[in-house]
Amino acid sequence: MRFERREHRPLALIVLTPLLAVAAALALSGLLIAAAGAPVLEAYWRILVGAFGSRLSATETLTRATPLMLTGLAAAVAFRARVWNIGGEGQFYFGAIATAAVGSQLLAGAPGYLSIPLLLLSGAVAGMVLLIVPLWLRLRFSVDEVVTSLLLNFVAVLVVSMLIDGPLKDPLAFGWPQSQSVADAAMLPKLVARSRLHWGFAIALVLAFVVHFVQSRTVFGLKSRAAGLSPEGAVFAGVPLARTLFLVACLSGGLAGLAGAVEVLGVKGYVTTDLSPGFGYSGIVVAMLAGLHPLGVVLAALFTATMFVGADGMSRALKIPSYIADVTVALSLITMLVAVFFAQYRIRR
Amino acid sequence: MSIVLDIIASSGLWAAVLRIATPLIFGTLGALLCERAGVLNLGIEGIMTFGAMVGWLAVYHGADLWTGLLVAALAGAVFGLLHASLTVTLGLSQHVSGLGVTLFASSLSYYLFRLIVPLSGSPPTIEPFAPVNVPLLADLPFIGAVLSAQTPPTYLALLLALLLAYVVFRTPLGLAIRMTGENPHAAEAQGVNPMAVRYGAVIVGSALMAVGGGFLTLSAFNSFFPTMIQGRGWICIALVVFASWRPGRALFGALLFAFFDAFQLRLQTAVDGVPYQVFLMTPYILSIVALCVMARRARVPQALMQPYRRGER
Amino acid sequence: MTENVLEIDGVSKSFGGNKANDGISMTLARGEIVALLGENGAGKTTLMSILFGHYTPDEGRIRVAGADLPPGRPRAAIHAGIGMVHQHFSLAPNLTVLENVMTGTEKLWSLRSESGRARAKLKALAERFGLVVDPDARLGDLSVGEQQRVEILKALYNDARILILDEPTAVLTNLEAETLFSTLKEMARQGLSLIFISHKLDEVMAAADRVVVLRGGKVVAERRAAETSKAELAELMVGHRVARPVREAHERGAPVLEAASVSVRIDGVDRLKEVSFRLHAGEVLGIIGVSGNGQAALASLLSGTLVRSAGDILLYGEAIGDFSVADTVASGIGRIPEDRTREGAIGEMAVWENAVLERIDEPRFSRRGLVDRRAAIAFAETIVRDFDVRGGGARTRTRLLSGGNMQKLILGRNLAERPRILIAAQPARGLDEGAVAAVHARILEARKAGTAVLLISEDLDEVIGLADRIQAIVGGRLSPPVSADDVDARALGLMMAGAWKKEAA
Amino acid sequence: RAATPLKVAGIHASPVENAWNSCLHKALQDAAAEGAIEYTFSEGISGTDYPRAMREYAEAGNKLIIGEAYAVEKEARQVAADYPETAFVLGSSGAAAGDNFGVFGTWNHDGAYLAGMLAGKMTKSNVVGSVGAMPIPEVNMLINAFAAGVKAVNPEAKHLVTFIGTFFDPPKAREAGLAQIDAGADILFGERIGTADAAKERGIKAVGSLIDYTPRYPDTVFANALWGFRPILNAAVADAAAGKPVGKDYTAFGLMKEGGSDIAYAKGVAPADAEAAMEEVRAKIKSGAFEVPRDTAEPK
Ligand SMILES: Nc1ncnc2c1ncn2[C@@H]1O[C@H](COP(=O)(O)OP(=O)(O)OP(=O)(O)O)[C@@H](O)[C@H]1O
Ligand SMILES: Nc1ncnc2c1ncn2[C@@H]1O[C@H](COP(=O)(O)OP(=O)(O)OP(=O)(O)O)[C@@H](O)[C@H]1O
Ligand SMILES: [Mg+2]
Ligand SMILES: [Mg+2]
Repeated sequence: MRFERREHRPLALIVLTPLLAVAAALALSGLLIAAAGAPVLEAYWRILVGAFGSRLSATETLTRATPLMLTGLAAAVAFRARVWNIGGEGQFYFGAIATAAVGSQLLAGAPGYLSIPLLLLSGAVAGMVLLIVPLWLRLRFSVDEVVTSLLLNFVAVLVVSMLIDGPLKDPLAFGWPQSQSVADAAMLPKLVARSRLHWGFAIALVLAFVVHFVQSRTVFGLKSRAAGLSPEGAVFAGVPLARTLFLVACLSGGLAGLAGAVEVLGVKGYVTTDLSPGFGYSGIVVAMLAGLHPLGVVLAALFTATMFVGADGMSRALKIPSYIADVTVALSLITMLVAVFFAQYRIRR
Repeated sequence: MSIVLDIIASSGLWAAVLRIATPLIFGTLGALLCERAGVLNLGIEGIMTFGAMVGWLAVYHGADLWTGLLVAALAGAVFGLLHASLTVTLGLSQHVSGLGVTLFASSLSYYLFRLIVPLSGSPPTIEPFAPVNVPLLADLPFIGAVLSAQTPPTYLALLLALLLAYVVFRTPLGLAIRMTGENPHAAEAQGVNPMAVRYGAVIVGSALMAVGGGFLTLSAFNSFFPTMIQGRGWICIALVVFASWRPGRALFGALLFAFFDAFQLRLQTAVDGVPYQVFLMTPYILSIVALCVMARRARVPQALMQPYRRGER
Repeated sequence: MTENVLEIDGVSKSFGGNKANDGISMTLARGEIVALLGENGAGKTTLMSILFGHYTPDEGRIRVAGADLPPGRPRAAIHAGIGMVHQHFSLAPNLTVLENVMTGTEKLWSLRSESGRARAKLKALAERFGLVVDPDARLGDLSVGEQQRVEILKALYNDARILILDEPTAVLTNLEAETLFSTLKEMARQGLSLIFISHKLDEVMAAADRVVVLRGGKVVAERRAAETSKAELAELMVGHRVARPVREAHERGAPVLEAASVSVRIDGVDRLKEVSFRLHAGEVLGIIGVSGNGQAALASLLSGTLVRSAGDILLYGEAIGDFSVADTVASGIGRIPEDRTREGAIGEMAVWENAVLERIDEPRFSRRGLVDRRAAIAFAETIVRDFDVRGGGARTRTRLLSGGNMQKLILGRNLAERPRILIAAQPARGLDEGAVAAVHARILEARKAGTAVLLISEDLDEVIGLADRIQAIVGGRLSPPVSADDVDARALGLMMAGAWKKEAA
Repeated sequence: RAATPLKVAGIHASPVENAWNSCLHKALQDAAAEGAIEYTFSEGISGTDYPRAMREYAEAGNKLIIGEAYAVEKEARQVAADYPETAFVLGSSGAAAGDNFGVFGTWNHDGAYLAGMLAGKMTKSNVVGSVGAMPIPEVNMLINAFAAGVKAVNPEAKHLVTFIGTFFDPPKAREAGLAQIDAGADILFGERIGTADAAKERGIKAVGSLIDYTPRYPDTVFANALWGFRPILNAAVADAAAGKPVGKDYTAFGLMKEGGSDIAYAKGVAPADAEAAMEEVRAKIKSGAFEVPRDTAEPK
């Protein structure tokens, strides 16, 4: 058995494969739901209701999709230039802690129109810094960045843990390791009142279009793709390799850092070491599901958030172990990856 | 200073080093085997979790301890099969597939555990492996005291490191594995089936990872707790790099990391000051440094993370 | 000839809609050397890959010594005594020579590698065929020629009776190629049968007993080498008469590019030492040299990707400082890199993107950082039309073009701009006879139009055919120029060996 | 009593294996078994998802929501403000808010002090040790109380403290315990599960915390600083069922004085005079005549 790349993809295939993937994932998690003694069909209905059935669930789904969109964009931007940034999680935390630090120390008294942009920027910069390190190691020592950026995730979380246990510790948190809060004025306004949905969602959406535009229409987009696809070819064509990859790293790390900043300013107000349930890692999967296309990232993030929020709500409605939510998401990610593959390849004997 | 020397001179420290290192040795050897064949297996954290859960569950339901480890290994092999299908047959991106396997294996182990063992009160226990005395070794002065605190899986881990080093560097199979990791096209041109080698390496490697997880519930402790792997799998990924893909150095790396941990636990009772996070960071930073020093010599398996598809150019 | 050791019978194979092999039948006798000839993309490598089991044929059978060979299994091919030296070497740079050779030769599950015995066998083979290499050297540390020896040893080690060599000389110097062919003839004398693929008709005429010509996936002709000619083979390959264009006498212009005692030092190694030359408008200056003597460094220096450590460069009579890729493009220097797939074009990008990438910052292709796609695509379409790039349009992925067409694209994007200077490194390497003729014609056209061409090549026939004056590069030093009309291949061979140095001393 | 049992939801940030969560979980399960409440729960809920779980349970008609606010103090209060009809009673380091957001702390330090009194008399090496997760206030208070109990009866005794830096790593807690034994400790106070396994392996005695570990380690754990969540739960359920505001601090219901926490110990393990002295203090605590010092500073 062999696989052969399809040069032409029929529309039916593009529409059908993702649907089949979702169906397969639901069928598999249906087995597990049945094993818990719950009614499977009702569970499917509950997943839908849990994700979109009410104002609460719909806004929650969008809220949870927000950081995924940003970390997904971060991965997509980097991967397109063949910068294998697996460090989104660490960059997320760096962005978050920088935001909390600047927001609680330097800009505590500033008005929102001033502090919000500055805080978003500081989050992005912190994310950049953490990706520039592995990129520099790659350019200087030709060390593969997959492993270094992965390892820096753990270093980053430990640094955050050290900071919120030390200089940034909130004295009002009764000794709990958590950072001081940013001022209320610096929090992102809500998009929908009495919900958690905040302006970060709109920011992420706009950025997806911006990234799409940058990649498809600008000279930088062209050069970064060239640098990623073939460093030698790019250098020969006069693309400044180090500078281009550096900018890609800034964009990618910046987006992941921004995800952290937005999560702090939109939802939490402060940082703990459990701020992210793996947003950085999920972002990578989201980006791959999207075929690295920035607008696809929006859809993939919404899909991932829908599956999680829906299945999580379902677990509560049907009183089955809440871990089913993660299982369902994992299954749908795996089946979706397989589906994307079969949309691109055909089987030959 | 004398406190530090006292700690280092105590056999208790070195006994702890071996115990802490054991799951890391299994995990690192497993990851190393996968990577030598050219497959990065980030599924390790989830595979270790599943191994810890299912191994314990088997023993809880009456199997003996060795059967428990075997069950863990088989479950690990199944997840290895999944990872291999995704990355070898389909050639999907290895890091994405690995992250997917980790998410799947860990959440599935929590879910199944909760279905099978509903909780009330403290989690149920099994009777774990007990330390054994190996006749001649136990009589050695310092080493005897260190070894007699160890359970059989620790001896297994040490032997496995030697065995893997032998297989990788001294047997035709090992050469086929290395060639597959360096250049699968060349392996195929020599009549080695790189797909089969990758499948085998990922399946066996994943089984070893799961045994590492099983050690945690069958020897290091006697119950399963969700989330109890606590990043040990990621440390193994770092250790493989630190070890420059050599089993002997992997053993050394795991022991070194365990030494930091055991030392830190002892130093805390004697002095305070350094935040514990610094100790936890050490293995990651050391791995990055090791990578920078080695990269010039380019000993990374050249086909690592590159899918191999027959007949594609 | 005696019995056939190999029979290929009606083999077909298609990729997508593209029929790479179409009902091919051929035979090989014991002790025979057959040359397989054909344009780029004719299906030669595909056929050999089927023979060796890398690909499974859609139709057809292969028999070795009368027995059917199971399809799609390299292992079976090796057992049947087939050995293959691949077009792109299949070796592992991080392993030793011995390890590269031994892989797969022992029972996979045996408890020990018999490396002692293997070393002895390798040594015996190396002596028997004159293929000496250090078994314990790390493969990545060997030269290209040595690596090829390892590839051949690998096949012989498996007791190959039939040896397939896919473009074995593409990366070798003339001297290395000669040595190789004498080794191959010795092997044939000892009873091995050989198939080799080559685009170099001289080699084919000199080494082969029989020639099989493929075109469009079909066998179009079979000839005994003794009964054919280079011209006939070229015509059979391409389907019409081909003749390499001839250089016409022509007045040269003023000097446009001069180097005075230029040195390049990288990581403490002198790649170029006090190199001097003077390039005139309307002439072709050929730089010949054996691989590893600094040709690549010279090309990179003049293409703007290397920096000199000493010496002066005068461009249009003016001294210039450091010299980036953007500067070269802006000052009218066209560049053809020696490796078209690594440097010349980016396979995964569209043809139009490759056409404009080096000029993307010019206002006609971009404004305020935004790409003007329409202008870029129009530019690419002109190149495709004017330079006869076949196999796709401006939006095709460049990887899908054949080597010859990719080279035409690279030539086109440089020559369409009427450059004042053209730096051409190995412009015809790996191309089939038809493509070579096309490339040469373009270069001579540019010369006629007044372009100064620096031709860096290892192919002496090419240099003699195109260059007005010739200099040799040896150990990073450049010989004084000689007029192409005064020398023959033998004299050039001496130059490349450094004979001029003794005269100078 | 209401005819239909009150609908109560538990939201556990950790898996319910975690001793603290298991206290809540067990109390809620028991109450449900007795028919006092109807109980449903979610576990392993990350900080990001916690507020949603609160809202979903509130919208699903649960009247009382039990859980922990530590990682989401701010948001939890926001949720409560958005759902005034639902009562929220959460473990928290902060203050109660409004009518429907009540809090409770985990104060089982009385039992720890009493266990310390036994341990202080039992130690032969004059070294005891405590293994905790992280130096957070409630853990500090507990360990400090144990140390104070030891000191009260044996001023010479040395007290070792190790934090393992995580809530979920029993094998590591065991290693920390072994390290303390290597450093001379012969009685271990295990704030974290795993500590007693070290004691068991080396044949020394250990003290448990929160729940009764004696059945799990019969010959090892001789005393436990119990914390009963049931009194807090009962009070909260009563308030919620009666429609009374729950916006208050329920910590006191967990105190020994109120019958919430206590010491459970195996008689005859400690010397008889030690037991007698301890019982005397125990009675004084219950009567309010003695108050165990509450010290939340990081123990030394
Ligand atoms: N794996 C593949 N997938 C798709 N197409 C292929 C593949 N291999 C070969 N082809 C196509 O089949 C045709 C024959 O290719 P092949 O490599 O056999 O040519 P060749 O005669 O060896 O050419 P060259 O002289 O350039 O080496 C070409 O059109 C090529 O693009
Ligand atoms: N990075 C390096 N460090 C040290 N020596 C080098 C390095 N790169 C090349 N060399 C050596 O410098 C010499 C000149 O190399 P260069 O590549 O310029 O020659 P070349 O004739 O163009 O080679 P080729 O035709 O094979 O590309 C060779 O002996 C080569 O082995
Ligand atoms: Mg070919
Ligand atoms: Mg050269």
